[in-house]
Amino acid sequence: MKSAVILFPGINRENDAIAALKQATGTQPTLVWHGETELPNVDIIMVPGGFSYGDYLRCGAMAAKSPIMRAVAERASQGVTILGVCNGFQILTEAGLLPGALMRNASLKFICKNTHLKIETTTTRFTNQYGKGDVVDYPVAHHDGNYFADEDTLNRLEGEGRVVLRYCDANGAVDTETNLNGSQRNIAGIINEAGNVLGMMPHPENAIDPLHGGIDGRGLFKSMVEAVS
Amino acid sequence: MKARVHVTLKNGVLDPQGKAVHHALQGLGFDGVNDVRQGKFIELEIDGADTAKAKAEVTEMCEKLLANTVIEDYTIELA
Amino acid sequence: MKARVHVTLKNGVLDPQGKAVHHALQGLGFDGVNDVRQGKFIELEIDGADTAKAKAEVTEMCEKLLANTVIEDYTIELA
Amino acid sequence: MSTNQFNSTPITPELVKEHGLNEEEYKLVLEIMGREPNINELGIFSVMWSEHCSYKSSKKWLKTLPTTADWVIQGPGENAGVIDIGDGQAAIFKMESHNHPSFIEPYQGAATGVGGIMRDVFTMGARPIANLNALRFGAPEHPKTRHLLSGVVEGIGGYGNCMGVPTIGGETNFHASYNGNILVNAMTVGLADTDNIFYSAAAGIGNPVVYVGSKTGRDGIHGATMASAEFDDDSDEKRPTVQVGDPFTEKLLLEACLELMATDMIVAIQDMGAAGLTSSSFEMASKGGVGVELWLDKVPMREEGMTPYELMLSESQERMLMVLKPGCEEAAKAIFDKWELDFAVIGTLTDTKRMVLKWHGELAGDLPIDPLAEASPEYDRPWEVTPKQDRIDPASLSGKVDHIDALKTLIASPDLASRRWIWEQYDHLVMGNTIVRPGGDAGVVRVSGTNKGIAATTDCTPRYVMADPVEGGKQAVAEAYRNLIATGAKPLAITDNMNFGNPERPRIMGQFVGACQGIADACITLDFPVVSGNVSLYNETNGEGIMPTPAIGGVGVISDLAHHATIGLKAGEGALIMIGA
Ligand SMILES: Nc1ncnc2c1ncn2[C@@H]1O[C@H](COP(=O)(O)OP(=O)(O)O)[C@@H](O)[C@H]1O
Repeated sequence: MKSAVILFPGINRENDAIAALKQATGTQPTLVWHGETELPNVDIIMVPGGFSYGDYLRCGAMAAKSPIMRAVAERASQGVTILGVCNGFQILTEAGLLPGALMRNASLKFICKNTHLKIETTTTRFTNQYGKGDVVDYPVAHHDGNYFADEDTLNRLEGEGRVVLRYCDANGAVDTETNLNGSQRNIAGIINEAGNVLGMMPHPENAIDPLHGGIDGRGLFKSMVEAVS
Repeated sequence: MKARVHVTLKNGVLDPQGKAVHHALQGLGFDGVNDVRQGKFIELEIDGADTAKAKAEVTEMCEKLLANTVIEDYTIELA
Repeated sequence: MKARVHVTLKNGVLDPQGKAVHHALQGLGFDGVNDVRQGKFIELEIDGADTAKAKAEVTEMCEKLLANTVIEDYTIELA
Repeated sequence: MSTNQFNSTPITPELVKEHGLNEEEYKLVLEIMGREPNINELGIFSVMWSEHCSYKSSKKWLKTLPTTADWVIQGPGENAGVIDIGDGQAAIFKMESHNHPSFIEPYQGAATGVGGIMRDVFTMGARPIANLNALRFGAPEHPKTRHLLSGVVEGIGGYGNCMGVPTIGGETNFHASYNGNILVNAMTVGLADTDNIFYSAAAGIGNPVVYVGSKTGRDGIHGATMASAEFDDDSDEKRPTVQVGDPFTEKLLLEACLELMATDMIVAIQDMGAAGLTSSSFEMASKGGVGVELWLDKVPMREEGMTPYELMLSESQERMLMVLKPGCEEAAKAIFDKWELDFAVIGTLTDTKRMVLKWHGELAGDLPIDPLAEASPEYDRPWEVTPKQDRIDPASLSGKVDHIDALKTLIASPDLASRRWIWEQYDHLVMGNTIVRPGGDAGVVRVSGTNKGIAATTDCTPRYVMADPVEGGKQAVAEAYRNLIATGAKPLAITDNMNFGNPERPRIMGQFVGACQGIADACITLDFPVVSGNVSLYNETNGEGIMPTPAIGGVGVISDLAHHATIGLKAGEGALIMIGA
């Protein structure tokens, strides 16, 4: 099982991503520099969190134009499993691999804390280890996680079962109270039409060790491994 | 030549920053404000004197990078 | 009435955003760009029709909230 | 020195005064120079002998602090302190203030404070693994407090979050004495291998002096020092005194420096912090006992028309000065090119023990190094013992207080209320090693790939120090010590940030002296040495000093994380026991 982690200038959760992938796949992921034009042959590609290009202009905007992103788009079209977390999610939307955009949190503040998430579908490559409706606990750490898409897009995402994770409370209640950053319909993570690209704001890679205070994030990585083996 | 680019959120796109500014203005006692929208203003200093060419080039910059046309509109002025 | 406010960094103040955008434009092959500065553009919808009064009020909003006058300048247009 | 453009500005008594030098000091300048300085040289004396750089009021007392222990690798005097944490690894840490800039512009002031302290730590070869911050604001109801608090917190988060370093703790107090003078003290803890620590002493005559990082602008050149005719042409527009931080560039600088440090090319390295190129070049040269020739026109510049004076005094952020081994320039440059950062050879080491400044081949200044760096004025300022306060007789307090009401009042008071609002704005989880999050006694991060933890805390109770500086100083150290043991850590060493009022007042100086005595006592008793620190004086509000605030940053090690402790009560387990006096 081979995986790769893409490194843009300003990314800072690459080691967290590597630790999680290594734990799940049993092998050391390859780190790929943004200036490269080729990707190694891998089963899983992860675009990690951080502040690519300082989050200047728009989060993820500049990274989305990096040479390596053309290669990532090509792999996406070939059906390779791709996970974008936090800044990675922003980069994937800016690159057009996922619909919508991530705007400034409604509170306008950076938010770092654990949050409950509802697993909305278990038929994806990313959630097959969870039960439908399961509530998991991952941390978030972002300033711009407020998911926006127009009504048509939202309806399509819902209709096609592409909303994978929503912000909720410990009992799974999804409402404005539990909407931590103002996202449309509490959306925390979505997949593309083909189901091989997931973008999400929360950090499953920071919930993989009992010392993190919980290991709910392991299931997401294990799901990817199951799906591609 | 100078190009002035305004990037604003499309109508119908929620503007958390504008909303917060609006709220803060009300908090400061400015009651007569009905709406606030916040956008970006980018000034570029570019080579050449051919306005048409510059316009085309800046348009391309907007499409490729400066604006996210999923949620944003842009306008270009040259001077 | 509509007020259009431009908030820009004062001359000499480092503009990390502008710098990064400039760099990214070069990376995309736009070689003719010599400088990029990024500012804010705020549109306000305000009550009343008295331009002088509106101008005074928006100036106060800028001083109090919209601009950080330690590092930023602002300009106001009314329409 | 021959006559040239730099001699055209007359050095008037007013100009000398505007540069913050008193008559005595200027006499010393003339003695050292053996002639009248030119404007560039005057500017250099001014910053080198400023309180900030020279510690002229505090030196005498700082020398009394205990700084050694078996595990201390480097005590005060370098960019940061270094302690051995076993297994060939070292913790490198320091705390530093950015009080005044944060009051003027809270976001940028606090942000650049965080940027500065992180540079101090990674200059020594350490990757920063934890940040903390000790904050003091005015009364909660003061009209400026909210604005300052939210700006400072956003600024700290804005910089630290972008750097990808978790902010794991700190402290926050409110008191009217800080109304016009808030305190923003930032601390960084880094991790390095003991055999790959970098120091600032320049060595190797003929070795290249290299500038890396961001370009130099007119940031932070002190307004008052600029009031000569020559620099007065274009209004203040030209010289903002507020520095804007660029954490993205600093993140690149961090990665590039660590990459270069993994090779064998660096002889010495120093960050350009306060007083920028001046203090970094003088310190490196002075420590190494060498001379330097700087070619100022080679310095990467952000703006047109910059002068040698401005280049030497600029406080532009995200810059470093290094001495490389000869012949390494190209290989080193390749690393900085990869990270898209400026790299320029701007000088060479000489055997003259003098700082020679060149501007397009012309001589722009020529100063002896040691007298400026080492023979700076040192004052034994008069001080008064703080009078003991009367004991309050409990019987004299009126009325009966309901315990529950009292508890509610306490819990809701700004000094005790939850700080969640603050630390949730800081990324305290990035790096995946945060074991104890903010909100407890000390933050704990795992040493990556091991089962070891580093615990860190900042502590001070200013009202204790106000009432009794000696006991208050002791108490701050003891509290840091206790907070570390409460997580299961063995406390190892501290950094300090001495925030006081005007040392020219004997009463304030007495607070400083008392606090130093108390800190020294506690550190000796606890075997808990001071390995780095920072002094911030002249913190005043309307002519009244702030409460004396010697913030203590403590660091300890947990040898096995399986045995760390947290503050939360565990449901259904055990009994509550109170120990101690
Ligand atoms: N500025 C800050 N940054 C990060 N954490 C903070 C900050 N202020 C307070 N905290 C955290 O909140 C908790 C309580 O803070 P405080 O009451 O000020 O400190 P203490 O308990 O040491 O007196 C501590 O765990 C501390 O780490």
